[in-house]
Amino acid sequence: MAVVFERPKSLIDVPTHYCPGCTHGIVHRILCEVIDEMGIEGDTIGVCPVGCSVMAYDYFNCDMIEAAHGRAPAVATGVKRTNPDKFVFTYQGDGDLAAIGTAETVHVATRGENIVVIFINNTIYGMTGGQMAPTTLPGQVTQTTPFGRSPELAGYPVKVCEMLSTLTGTAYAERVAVDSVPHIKAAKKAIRKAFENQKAGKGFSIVEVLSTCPTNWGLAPLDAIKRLQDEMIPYYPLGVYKDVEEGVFPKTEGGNE
Amino acid sequence: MAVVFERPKSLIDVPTHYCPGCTHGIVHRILCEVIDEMGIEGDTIGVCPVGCSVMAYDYFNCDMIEAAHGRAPAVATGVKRTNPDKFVFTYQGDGDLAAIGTAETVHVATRGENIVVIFINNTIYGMTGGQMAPTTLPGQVTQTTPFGRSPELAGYPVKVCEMLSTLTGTAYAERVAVDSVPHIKAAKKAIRKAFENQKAGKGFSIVEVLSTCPTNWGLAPLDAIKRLQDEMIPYYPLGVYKDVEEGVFPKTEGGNE
Amino acid sequence: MERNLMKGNEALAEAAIRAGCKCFFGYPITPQTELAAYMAKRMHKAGGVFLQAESEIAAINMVLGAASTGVRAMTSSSSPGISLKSEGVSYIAGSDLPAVIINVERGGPGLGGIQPSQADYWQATKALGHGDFQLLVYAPASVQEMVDYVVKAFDRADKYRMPAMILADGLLGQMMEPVTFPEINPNAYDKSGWAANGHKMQREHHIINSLYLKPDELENSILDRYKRYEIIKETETEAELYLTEDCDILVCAFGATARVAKSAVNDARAQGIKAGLFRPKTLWPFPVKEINEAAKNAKKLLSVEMSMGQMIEDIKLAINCSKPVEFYGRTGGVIPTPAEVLGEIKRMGGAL
Amino acid sequence: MERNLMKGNEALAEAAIRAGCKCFFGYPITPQTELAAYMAKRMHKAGGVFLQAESEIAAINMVLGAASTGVRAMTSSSSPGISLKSEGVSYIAGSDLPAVIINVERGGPGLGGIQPSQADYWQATKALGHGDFQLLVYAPASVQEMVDYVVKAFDRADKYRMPAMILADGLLGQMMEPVTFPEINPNAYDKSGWAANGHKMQREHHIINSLYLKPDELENSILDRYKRYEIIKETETEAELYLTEDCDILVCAFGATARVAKSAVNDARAQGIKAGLFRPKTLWPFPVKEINEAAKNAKKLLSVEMSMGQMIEDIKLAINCSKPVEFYGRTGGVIPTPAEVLGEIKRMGGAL
Amino acid sequence: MATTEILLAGFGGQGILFAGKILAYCGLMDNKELSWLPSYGPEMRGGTCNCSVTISDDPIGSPLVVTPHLLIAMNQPSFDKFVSCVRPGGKVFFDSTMIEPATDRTDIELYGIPSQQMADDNNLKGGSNIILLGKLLKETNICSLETMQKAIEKVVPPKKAALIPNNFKAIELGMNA
Amino acid sequence: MATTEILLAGFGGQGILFAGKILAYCGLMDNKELSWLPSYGPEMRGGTCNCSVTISDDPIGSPLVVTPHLLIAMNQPSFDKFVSCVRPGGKVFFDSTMIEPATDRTDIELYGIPSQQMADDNNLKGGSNIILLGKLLKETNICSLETMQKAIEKVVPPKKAALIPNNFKAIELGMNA
Amino acid sequence: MEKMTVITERCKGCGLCTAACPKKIVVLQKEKRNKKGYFYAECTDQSACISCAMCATMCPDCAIVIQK
Amino acid sequence: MEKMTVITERCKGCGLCTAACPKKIVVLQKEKRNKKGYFYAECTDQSACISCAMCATMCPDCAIVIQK
Ligand SMILES: Cc1ncc(C[n+]2csc(CCOP(=O)(O)OP(=O)(O)O)c2C)c(N)n1
Ligand SMILES: Cc1ncc(C[n+]2csc(CCOP(=O)(O)OP(=O)(O)O)c2C)c(N)n1
Ligand code: SF4
Ligand code: SF4
Ligand code: SF4
Ligand code: SF4
Repeated sequence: MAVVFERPKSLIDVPTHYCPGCTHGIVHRILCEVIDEMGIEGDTIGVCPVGCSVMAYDYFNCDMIEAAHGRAPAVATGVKRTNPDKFVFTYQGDGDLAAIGTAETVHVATRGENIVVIFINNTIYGMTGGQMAPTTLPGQVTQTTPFGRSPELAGYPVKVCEMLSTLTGTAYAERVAVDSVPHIKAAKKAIRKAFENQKAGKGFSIVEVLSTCPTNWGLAPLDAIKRLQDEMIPYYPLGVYKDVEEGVFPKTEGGNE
Repeated sequence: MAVVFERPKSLIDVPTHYCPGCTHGIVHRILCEVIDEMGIEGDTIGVCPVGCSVMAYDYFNCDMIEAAHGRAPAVATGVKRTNPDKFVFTYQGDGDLAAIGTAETVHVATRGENIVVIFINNTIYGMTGGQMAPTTLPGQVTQTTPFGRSPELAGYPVKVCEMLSTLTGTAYAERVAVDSVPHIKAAKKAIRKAFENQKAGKGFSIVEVLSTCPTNWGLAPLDAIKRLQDEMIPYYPLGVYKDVEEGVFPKTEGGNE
Repeated sequence: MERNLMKGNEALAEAAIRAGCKCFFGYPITPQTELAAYMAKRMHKAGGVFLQAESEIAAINMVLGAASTGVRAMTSSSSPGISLKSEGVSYIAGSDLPAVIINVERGGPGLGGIQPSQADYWQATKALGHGDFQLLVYAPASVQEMVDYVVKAFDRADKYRMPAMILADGLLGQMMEPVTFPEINPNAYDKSGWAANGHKMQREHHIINSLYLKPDELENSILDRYKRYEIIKETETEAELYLTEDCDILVCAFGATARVAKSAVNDARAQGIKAGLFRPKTLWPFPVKEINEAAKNAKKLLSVEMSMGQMIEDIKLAINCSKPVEFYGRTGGVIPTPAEVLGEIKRMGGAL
Repeated sequence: MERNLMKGNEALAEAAIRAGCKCFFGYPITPQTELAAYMAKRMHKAGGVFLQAESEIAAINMVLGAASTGVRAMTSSSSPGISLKSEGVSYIAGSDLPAVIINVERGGPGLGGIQPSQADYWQATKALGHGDFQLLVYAPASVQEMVDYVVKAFDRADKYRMPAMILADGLLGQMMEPVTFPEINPNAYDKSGWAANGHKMQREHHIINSLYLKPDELENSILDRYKRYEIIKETETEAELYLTEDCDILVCAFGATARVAKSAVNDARAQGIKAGLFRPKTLWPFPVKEINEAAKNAKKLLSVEMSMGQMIEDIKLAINCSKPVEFYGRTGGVIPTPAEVLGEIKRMGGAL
Repeated sequence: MATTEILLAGFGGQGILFAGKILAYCGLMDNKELSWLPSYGPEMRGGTCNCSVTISDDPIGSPLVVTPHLLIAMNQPSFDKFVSCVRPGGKVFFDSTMIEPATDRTDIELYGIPSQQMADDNNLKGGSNIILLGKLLKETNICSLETMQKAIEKVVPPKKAALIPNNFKAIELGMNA
Repeated sequence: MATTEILLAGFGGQGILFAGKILAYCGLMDNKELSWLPSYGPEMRGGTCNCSVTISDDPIGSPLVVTPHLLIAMNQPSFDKFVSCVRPGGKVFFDSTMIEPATDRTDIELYGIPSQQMADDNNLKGGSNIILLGKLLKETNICSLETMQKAIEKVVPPKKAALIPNNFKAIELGMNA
Repeated sequence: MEKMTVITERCKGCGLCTAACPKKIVVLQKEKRNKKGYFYAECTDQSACISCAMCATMCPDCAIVIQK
Repeated sequence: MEKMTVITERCKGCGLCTAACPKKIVVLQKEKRNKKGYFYAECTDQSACISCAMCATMCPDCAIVIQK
């Protein structure tokens, strides 16, 4: 018999610290499958966020850098600018990317920084125990919106793909989900495309992954998947928000010396 | 003879520190005309940025607070939340609002904070002597893009109205210019509308004002006006980007207690 | 009065509300999350504002905005988040605004860890931001003191128009102890002379500002502030002196570490060693008079800290380097044990 | 060697490029803008990277990223911007990364002013961020030393895997003086053992990180770092001693202020007063041996600073409070004059 | 009893902190001095977690329990790590379903009960911690059953008041085990 | 001459720093020690601006000129503010188009020339500063005309080299004024 | 050899695999716990397994290996 | 009284008013400077002024008062 499915090589063979049913693990795996398939582990440098995936450096077998909360895009910029031949990605949660790191996120995109951002949208702060995230849905109960997120008091969610798509430097923005096998396959395809974009120097690529946090949602893992499907996908529609085939830097433009 | 045009009352009668032909002065005046016309000087609290308009507190006769660079929206939030019956505005340059302050800008908008932001887009850092701003046009020469802004090296400009319009909390976003009398009148109308929105509790309003910086552009004042018309307006089209008549907080929505 | 069992973080929040804090702006971070969670539940009911900011930087600047209008405002965080607030704290000091800032310290540098630490002592007492300025720094050592010093911090911040900090640590924030809430009638300070809350066409406009482009004006504003600091140094120091009257070895420790040190002092006394404890409750101003009183008969001092040794410098300066000061510390989230401290006391005692 | 007339800020930039700095990330702020402007013009031609970041925070974290891959990286700012970098600096220290940070100080607190100041001394030497850590801090006093110490800062940062700071001020940054660029052959340090620059399937993956969730591991990482700090304290202190051999009054000053103090010392000597000058060139580590040597015959010390008095504590600690240390300072952007300092010297001399 | 120091340890999610809280409230009910101090790793679930509780007649110094009089251990790593710290004469309560009690100490008393199994069998989901508490109550004089029941009523959040009887039952099971 | 301390002061935009730079380069050309230090307010245009230049045979202490030997004043506030600081025996050069030279000092020499007017008349836009420099050159022994011409060639940026003759002309006008 | 193998010590008993299996042959058994205390997943009928790897694709912990 | 008055000490001589005037009667004269050294603006023909306030609307320094 032949093995048809097993752990990708670039995903280090250790147990993770993630909660049972947390979809961080699925995203880790498909990201590593892409790295394996493209054969780029030795040329990839990953940047972890502060959030539940802070210790992703113990899981990804490529070189890894742990960034300060929200600053992964800046760290990645420092890496990519000085190592333009390397593949650089960040892996960030929604608090990291869309709250404290908003400026870094917007600017890495508008610069058309030739990196890949994997953005885990689970509508909550996982690591710190379940506070409101910028992506928390209206009405959602969290530790800091104990009566449900009220837009009047706590504002509206940020729709990251929609927002970043207005920026010229964004080459590719797609929102995917990991709630089902077909969606996981689509998610992997999106990640692959983002890395291929980087290879082709097309500019900034982001893949937003709708994920679960069963623990802080207070739901059993399968119920969490159901919430993702029933509540998150309608609010955060899946799909390609931007895809600039020719890349964001047409040869003619720019005032380079 | 009757006076048909003079300095608005809420604009303190002192010479400003602005350079000859700098349009900051025009925006100050029309803002004060709106304050006078609405009769709200005594109930208005303004927040100055760090930038050429840092000393606007010496010009506006309402109560004023000087914020740290980029943080005026956060300061204004602190003011408005604790003084919901007051009119609160910020007055910010493009470095302040769209570079260092990006996170504060995006979040004050997505929260639908019921304030007015006056955003001076002059495609450059005035106060510090003419460095690249997030809004600097491709090809534009500045102190830090001495060979012209190259999008490959320095990224693309951020289009603020376009970006903020993707956020649910933004009630009103309009881009105006102060290069001609009709445009100045339209700009004043927009500022008035933003303040009326605040009165009606409609949510976040921003008026982006295309302005000049003759000094750091290295142009005579009238040539600066011409550049605004010929180069800026085509890149940053004027107009209303968002206008949510009914306000961003419909009575039915939200999980308030 | 009712004894409540509460976490330190929750006690901080409840005390702040009772002290008339009208708004809390914060951003989640371990080990102080319970504080914001408590505020989220209670603040609106108490007629105040709770807002989770997009970042620590936004939070401190929201505090600046609210405080500018004369309202009692607070933020809290833990070590990395406090670093991010440093520019804003400097602005608050430079704008002569009252505000309360909580630091529930964790191990650093960098992301560090989430266990208790006191390694932000220097940051709090010397340089929470650029420029010449100070904050009032209170170091509670029990959940009850968390309550008492939050109340005092709000009062003194208003009184002196300056930021005040509660420098706690993860141990104090996370632990539960019985606590009682005294009747609090917050002092009302008249802020109408400076608050920017709308002049109603009835007074000159008020400006809240830290910019002075003329160097001599900036210097004068600083000198004025330092005059207030001198008064504070005279009048606001607080310390606990425990068994110091006859002590040979004076153990110096603050906050959670002082509890460990006290156990060790008791153990030492039980073994016949004359140890005493000096516990500063204000870290700035440092209780200079008090430590000199406590040390008057001591032969040696021992600074015990959850850091690599920071307060030790203030101790030496306070006693004018007149006696040997040794150091025992654990850092990175390791909590020293009474036995370790006792070991040090004995080592020093043996050398007497 | 050719004498060039250059602003201090430009000299810093040129020296960095010659020292093998491969990337500069910064955000504009007065009074250091010329540094970035110079980099914008020259860095690309020198095969390096110049990028204007969206903020000081982004800039310091870009530095962290580049440094993680083993590349010489630098950022610069002035006081408020340095506060914003404090979290990032703490991360760089906690991740054992080399990097060079320039602070061309201006008056604070808050927005303050744009004139020269030295009021970030404590921030630089004690607490540029949370947690236990230090940076190397160099205090040049001329445009030539701006050059020399940038070169050294890059070298020592690499050697000890830690951040190094040039603590300058607006006066040094803005002034022009003749400067020569010595032949610089940057030492090459082998970074292949830790740099995260792609493992090419030929080694274990490298992790750059400051998180240690187990307190004892975090503590050990800190203890290791402090062992290096001890070596640095032994070997890296630098100071200038001027007319100290027989001096009664030892004036202590660093950076631009030391130039003023030196003029005053010369004037005092001309009037028959035995004054001398101690000028620390490294602020951390503070030159303890050197100041004791300089002060050995002095009766009194005078710390002259462009601040409300910060270095004075290090002086007292360094000489174990063995002699009186007085203070003369101007702050907020006011530059003390030689005449003022001479006045102080005379006042103290009269009391001898 | 002047001072009793108790350490509870196990995986996150096993209710270590909750059980500790009940003990703390026992102290409060009995008008004693007390402290409760949690300590946990980065994992939200499944990581290590422990909790120090001190109950005393005197003011409490360090709230961190390093050498407990009483230890409740709910998984193997916790047992292995902490059994050596227990004071001579101290008592260790552990879940024998999960733990192999390998120790050469003879100066302490070990009380292993299959608490996880008992909880499963009695349909007391997540009740293993309380069962062990029941055992501790029985084997020590930390407080009365009545006090502990009052403490439970305090600690269970009002919304989950329906679970109080289950907790009482678990205590009972533990006392009888 | 051991040390000459020079202060130049006026509005921003009048070329104060540029003139100071020329003086500094004169020192460099003549192989002296020198320092140049600008100081300006917040305004990009129209604010106050001044510049300290020290040229010396010895290393320079404080680069900030407080008591200048030579003062160039280009507007009234600068004249009023700094004339009292000039050392006894010192010289003051000022634009008499802009400045009313009210002072009761008799221990200094005042050289007022209508430099702004002269610049306007001679079509030397913004040349008032250089005209004053020419006057200073004539009335002091700071350096030779040749040195100053070399300095001007150094200071004018290559792209604006076409303006060098204008500057030479301004020097000449000043020397002859 | 089995087509679907659960690496029991890696399984956290989340059950995502059980819902993904088109043949409904993956279950969380309720008897055996692994060392971490989780009831781990199990294939109830190896012969019915079609090696589609749907369960493995859903598993966040790479706890399932599929052979064909 | 004049319809268009320039507050000369406030004028910075930027010339924006000159381009705005529909009657082309606002100029920057080249004779007189104010205390700041600026050649200030001037209305060359008060009688032709239609009090439209276009110049004043463009003026960044509120240096023009219009009467009718
Ligand atoms: C400067 C700073 N602020 C706050 C924190 C605390 N913190 C750690 S993780 C986190 C949020 C994590 O949420 P998210 O980014 O959504 O990721 P998740 O844990 O949900 O995967 C926060 C606020 C920190 N470590 N540093
Ligand atoms: C934290 C911080 N960073 C940088 C600066 C320096 N600074 C002052 S103003 C400014 C930019 C001003 O540009 P902009 O916001 O576009 O306003 P403008 O001056 O063009 O009106 C900068 C970077 C500062 N004061 N504080
Ligand atoms: S807390 Fe949420 S996001 Fe974090 S590991 Fe657990 S389930 Fe995943
Ligand atoms: S520098 Fe530019 S923006 Fe600033 S006052 Fe002058 S013209 Fe206006
Ligand atoms: S999905 Fe994986 S971890 Fe979850 S129950 Fe199935 S095998 Fe176990
Ligand atoms: S627009 Fe105003 S400032 Fe400009 S020239 Fe005309 S009157 Fe003077």
